[in-house]
Amino acid sequence: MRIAADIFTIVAILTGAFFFLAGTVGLLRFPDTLTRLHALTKADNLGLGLVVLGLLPQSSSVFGGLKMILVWLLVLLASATVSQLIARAARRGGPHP
Amino acid sequence: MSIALHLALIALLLALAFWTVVARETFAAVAGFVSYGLLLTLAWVALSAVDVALTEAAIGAGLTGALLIGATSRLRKTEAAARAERPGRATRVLAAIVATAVAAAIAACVLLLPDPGPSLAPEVAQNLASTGVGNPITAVLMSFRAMDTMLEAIVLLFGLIGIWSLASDRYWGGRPGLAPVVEPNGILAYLARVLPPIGLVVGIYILWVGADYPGGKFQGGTVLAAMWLLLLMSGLHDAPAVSQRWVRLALVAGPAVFILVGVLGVFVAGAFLGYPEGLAKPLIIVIEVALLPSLAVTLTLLLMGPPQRSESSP
Amino acid sequence: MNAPTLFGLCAAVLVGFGLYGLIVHPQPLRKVLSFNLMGSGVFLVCAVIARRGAAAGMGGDPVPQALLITAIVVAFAASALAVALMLRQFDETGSSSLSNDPGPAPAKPAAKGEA
Amino acid sequence: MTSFLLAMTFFVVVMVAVGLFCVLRGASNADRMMAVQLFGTGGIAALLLAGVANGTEGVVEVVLTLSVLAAFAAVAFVKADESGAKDDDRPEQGP
Repeated sequence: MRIAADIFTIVAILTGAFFFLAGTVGLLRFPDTLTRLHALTKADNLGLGLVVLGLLPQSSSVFGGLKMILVWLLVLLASATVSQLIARAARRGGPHP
Repeated sequence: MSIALHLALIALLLALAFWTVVARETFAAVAGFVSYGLLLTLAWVALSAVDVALTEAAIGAGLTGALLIGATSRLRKTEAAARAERPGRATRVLAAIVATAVAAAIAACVLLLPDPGPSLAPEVAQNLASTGVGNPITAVLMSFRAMDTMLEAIVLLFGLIGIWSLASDRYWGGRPGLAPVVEPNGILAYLARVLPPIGLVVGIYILWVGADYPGGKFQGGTVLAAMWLLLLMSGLHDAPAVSQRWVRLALVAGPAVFILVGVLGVFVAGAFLGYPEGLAKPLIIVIEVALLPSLAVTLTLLLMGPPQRSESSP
Repeated sequence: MNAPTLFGLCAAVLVGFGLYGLIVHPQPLRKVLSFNLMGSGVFLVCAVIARRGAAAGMGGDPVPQALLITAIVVAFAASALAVALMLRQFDETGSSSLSNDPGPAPAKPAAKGEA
Repeated sequence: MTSFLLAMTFFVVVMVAVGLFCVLRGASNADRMMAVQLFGTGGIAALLLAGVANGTEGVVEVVLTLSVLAAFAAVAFVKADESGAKDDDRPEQGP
């Protein structure tokens, strides 16, 4: 049982790390602000979700696990809002020259 | 492995600090500095200072960033003129020499620190039981060094008085910040409706958990302040006029309760801020609960700046 | 070389960066940023000292750590006051210059007018 | 397990660092604001990984605070940006 949980953790976190890698590659390769914003707010959130999922079996208490899930939900909410807000600011032609 | 992680953190800290100093545009420097604040949170955790990390997460990631970003945007027009004032090469070289000398002196001090380092941890551990709280940092803040914490709360209040005193005469007693503009269906208004209830719970939870685990009133108060600021920025709620009685009362209530408990200690326990045997924990909780709203209001108004509109302005 | 020492050396460099920025930048906002950098370097030294005092099952000496919490909050209040002062000066004069030199200063209100 | 989690922390920190300098050097202020957001997500992941790896109590509270405040700086940026745009429209603003 322990081993199964550990394997689950390793697989989930490795997948999460892959999405962080993908997000960073996107930031490096995409040509403009809006596409970079897309890479950042999509890939990294999925990465974080998978990391949280992977850490759940390692959590010492149920309450600790619930807090981690809440963290992920809050980050999702923040990212979704922020990506819209920043995108609008970027479309206005960039805040300041 | 752990050392590689620490080295990566240090390299990133130094790189971001360097960026903050040398960036050409002020906004670039501010963005670097806010990221630097978030990174410091990781550094505090690496140094086993989780309570400090929590404070940094609240203040550094939340309030300082908002303060500096707002100021940069207001002062943007002065940037070109300020660049012309940049000092000449001689001054810069001299500054670099002075800075290197100071850094070298501090580095020498760090290398010459006594080994093993002096520590008050055993004393704290020994007397922890008398305070009734489980988190040694809360015990230090609220019992062993309670005087510092009380003065800190008062310093925050003085800072706010300093800021308010910058108001122009005609707006004295008025509302700080710009008049609210609401976009009722905008994404910002949505966030400001969804997040504050959750933030309220988290803020109070962090105060509560501070008795035994990392947490406390400053961190909780900052989260509450950030939620109120979110409401103010979204325009759903207008900033109160600084002359309103409830604002004044909210600001003073926490420090006043703290002082009152302190004076009570003179009579009951024989020392200012002395807690009578067995009553330490209830009194600490009373002070913390009283300080939480005061700190939240103080921090919010510190960020809002001096009154800029008359009280009746919409 | 152990981790606390490395962080201590990092802190020394951070203070150096901050001091350099404080002297070199003419804009008050940049000075506030630099001063905060310096401050964080000092905080880091304090945290290193706390870490070296780890004992009695605690990860660090709780007394300096508690002082650090106080310090971070007070540093924020000081920055807020500094920012309020500089915004007030800007409202009043249209400039954020700290220079007494009458050379470039009078040009700025005019620059604001035409903006 | 501990060394695996620490290795992953290291990896995430490096990814964040690379992304960070890419956006900080970016063309517009919106790009730079992304740096802060990047740190929000990546920093939270790194903290969670390191916290579980070392068994540090209380890291979840730190992360919870960070996640509640994750949007805060960006909101301040957008509001400042909007009011800045208004300032441009009417330069003779009152104090």
